[in-house]
Amino acid sequence: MIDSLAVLAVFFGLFFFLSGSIGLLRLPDVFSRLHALAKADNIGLAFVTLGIILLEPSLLNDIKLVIIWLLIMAASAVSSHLVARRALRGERDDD
Amino acid sequence: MIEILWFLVDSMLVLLLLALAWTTCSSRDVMRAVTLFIAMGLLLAIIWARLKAPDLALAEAIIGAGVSGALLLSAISDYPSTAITSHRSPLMHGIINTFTLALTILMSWAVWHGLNMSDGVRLSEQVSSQIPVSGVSNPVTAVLLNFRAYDTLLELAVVLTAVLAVLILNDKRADSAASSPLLRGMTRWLVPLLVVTSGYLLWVGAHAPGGAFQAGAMLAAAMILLQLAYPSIHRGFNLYLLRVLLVAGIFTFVLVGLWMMSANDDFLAYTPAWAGTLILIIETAATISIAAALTLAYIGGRPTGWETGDHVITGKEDAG
Amino acid sequence: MSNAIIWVIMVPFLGSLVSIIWSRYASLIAIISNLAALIASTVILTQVYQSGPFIHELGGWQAGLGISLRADALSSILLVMSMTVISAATFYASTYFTDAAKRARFWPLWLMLTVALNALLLSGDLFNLYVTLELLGLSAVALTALSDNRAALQAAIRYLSIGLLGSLVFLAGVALVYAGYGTLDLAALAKVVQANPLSQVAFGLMTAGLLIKSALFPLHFWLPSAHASAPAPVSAALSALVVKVAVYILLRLWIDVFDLVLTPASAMLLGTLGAIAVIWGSWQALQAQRLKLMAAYSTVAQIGYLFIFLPLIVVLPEGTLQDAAFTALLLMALTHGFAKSAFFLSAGVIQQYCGHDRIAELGGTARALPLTIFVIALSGVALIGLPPSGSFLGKWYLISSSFHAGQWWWIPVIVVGSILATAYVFRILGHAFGPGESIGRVLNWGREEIPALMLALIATLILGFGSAELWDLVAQHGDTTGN
Amino acid sequence: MISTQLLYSLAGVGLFAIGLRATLLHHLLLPRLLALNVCGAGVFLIFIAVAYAGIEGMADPVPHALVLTGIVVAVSATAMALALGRRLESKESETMKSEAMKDE
Repeated sequence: MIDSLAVLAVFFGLFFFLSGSIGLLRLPDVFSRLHALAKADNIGLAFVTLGIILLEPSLLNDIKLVIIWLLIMAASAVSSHLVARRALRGERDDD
Repeated sequence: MIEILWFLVDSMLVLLLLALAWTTCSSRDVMRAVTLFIAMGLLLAIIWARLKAPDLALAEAIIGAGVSGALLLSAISDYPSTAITSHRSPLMHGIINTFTLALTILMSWAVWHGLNMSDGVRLSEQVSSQIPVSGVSNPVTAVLLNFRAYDTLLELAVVLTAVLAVLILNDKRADSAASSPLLRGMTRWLVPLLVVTSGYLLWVGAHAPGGAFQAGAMLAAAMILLQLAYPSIHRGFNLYLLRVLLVAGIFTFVLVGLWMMSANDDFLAYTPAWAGTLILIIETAATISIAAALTLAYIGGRPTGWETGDHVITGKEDAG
Repeated sequence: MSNAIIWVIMVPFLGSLVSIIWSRYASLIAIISNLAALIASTVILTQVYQSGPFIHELGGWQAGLGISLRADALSSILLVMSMTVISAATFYASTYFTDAAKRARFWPLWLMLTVALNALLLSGDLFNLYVTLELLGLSAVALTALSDNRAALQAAIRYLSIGLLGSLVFLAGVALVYAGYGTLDLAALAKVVQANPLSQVAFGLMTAGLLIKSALFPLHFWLPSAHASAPAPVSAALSALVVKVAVYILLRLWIDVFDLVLTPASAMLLGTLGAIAVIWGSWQALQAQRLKLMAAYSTVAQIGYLFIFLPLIVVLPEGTLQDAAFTALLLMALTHGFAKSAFFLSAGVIQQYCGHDRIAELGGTARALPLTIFVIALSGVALIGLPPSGSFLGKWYLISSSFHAGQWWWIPVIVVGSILATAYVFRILGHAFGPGESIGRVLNWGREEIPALMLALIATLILGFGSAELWDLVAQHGDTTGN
Repeated sequence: MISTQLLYSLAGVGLFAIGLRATLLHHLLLPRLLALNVCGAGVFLIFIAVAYAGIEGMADPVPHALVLTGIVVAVSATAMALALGRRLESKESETMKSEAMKDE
């Protein structure tokens, strides 16, 4: 039961990654691409992490997984911000 | 069934890797090529993990993709043009293509032959039989800092030489504009975390994946992050200390080697009872040197006052 | 006693580290550590001469698991040559760089180059060879870039990327060897290697990588610009030593390790390329407008001679005849090493005295710098191969080996090469003895001219008259296979 | 197991060839440097593929150590090449400026 839940969660997460990647390739400008990617990073990774936590019995490893997820969230937030800022300034420069 | 699944995963990784390598090498824009190269580094890290080389996966993620990515990205701004064109004539193009294709076939044939003729054991049994007396239980660390420590010593010399060249050639890059407050905010709590992680990697290298190179590169990553968030932070560095730290790792290594030669006849022949401690001492010193070296390499040249650092006193004497 | 093998590497190493910290005393540190290393290298040579080859197992681990350093006749002779040339160039360099900051930049890298040369000559492990090759390449490039002008930087970048490519191709060969044979130790490999596709491809890759580094025609294109634009003491080391140690590893691999894989046909191909290099390099040297560029092209030619020996050594029966060819090869390499470094140091003296090194404008230098022009003439004698220089004997045995091996076609190449060499040497001397002004600064002749003179005298007199000892050494301990 | 080794080492050969081809084709510093790094990654992959000993087995640690050394050497060489390129670039812009001055 728990196994199948875990597999389901991982697949759900992968679905977000897939749509995020499609968004990255298909969307027209930097900002909407960033939006798509951030969704994939945050929610997709959350579900994948959840799935692995369900499979992994050791509490220590569970904590590590959550920390990894939190770190990636923080990094992706900051880097999205930097990319967006750069893109915004770049557009201004072109004007 | 499980074999087929693995084979599918492996083929996907391999195809993705080759595709990334190809696009990196045939991209027409430098920025794009560098980005793809960094992505290739991350993919390689995954492949190292898949091939049961976790030490390498760590090193590749931090050094291969991280530090060299940072070096390359900051170098792009040094060049006026970012377009990539090949100046080779179509005939030369054809010759190069034929040559590399022929070489690929020859090498593939040799690899196939080699894997079939080998016993598959190679040096792994010799290593595992000597692990108990090497002073550490992580076999990669045992090879790096005990069995083949001399290679590692010369490798540190290579790093030092490269950094000396960087310091000789250029002044450091002009400070960039003030950074985003969000970045500064994150840096403030990420840098201590990175420093702690680096210490952990150094310590854990004795019995699990990790070691001096990963730890040193992680420390350097922390410094690079600081530099990005606070562009003028290097002004606070004590340059003389930095110079000493740069050399300290290798110096310790050589001295330990010579000391052990006086005790046990052979250079770097550790007394087994002390081996663990000696390795940890060498690794700690090496971590600091590598961090100093990679940070200086990232800065891209000598900080103001680097060469006059120890002449400052002389200058004052002259003036007085 | 076998600790000398460690000291010869670690003394310059420590010197380099210390000279980074105490850059004010760097010249002194460099001179002391190079002299100490020179003494250590002669200790090694004496030991090999008295009791034969020996090894030092680093870390006390048996070769295979660990890395071993090996000293035998070939490596210890080259080691002494390398340390002699380095020491002479060190004395010269201590006055060459007038700017204190530049001197402080020079010494750590120079000592690193010494470390790399010595480590490479003594290494007995394939991967360790790769690391030392990289150390050698990076320190050589950094030293070339010290000239800090556009031409030197362009040459340095080319030198670096070619060098990196060469070592990667070499490393690819090492990877294949490890895949097939599971060992990196040269002696262990020599015992198990067989003639099969893997060995051939791996051997081919390693050879190709090293040929790039040893600048065999047509892979020589990077050499002239790099050697001509580097500072004079650096050029001396690059031309006399750095190129030569790549040839040394090639010989080691060909003769000691992969002798079963090396076919007469491939040896013949390399010999032919060597012959082309002799003619082409000498011809370019004759055309060169600048003294250092001429010397660099002459290096391309002289490296060519070394490769002509290869098809002869492969064909000749083991014993006296093969030993003779081998000794002659060594003699040529040594003579060229000493003569070319003497030449580059003298070129440096002339360049600093006249402010340029254009051959056509050298008039009057013979009156102003008689000793330096004498040194150039002496090293010219060695480059041409006139008696009593070492290369006279070398070429003599090259010709007689060609007869014994039934490969007479090398003889015209040697004759034409020698004639061209005569032409380019006399072209310089002709201009130097011509009329012209002789105004310039006063020389510190003790430190500027004497080192070159010593090197030139070794090339012309000591190697010529002392070749009998060399002969004994190679005959006794030359067969290094499996030691 | 041998098929995994073979797959990855052939990929290593492929990577080496891609890098080699691009090294020979390009003459600009940065692309050439990237190509050399790709080339090196190919050699490293051959080493590590050879060391692999199946999901259960312990991989041969020697190539792991060698490749770790190789990665560090590669990044040092990259840093040095970039510094050389930067110096040359600044020299060239200097000469361009001084030539422009002369023209005026």
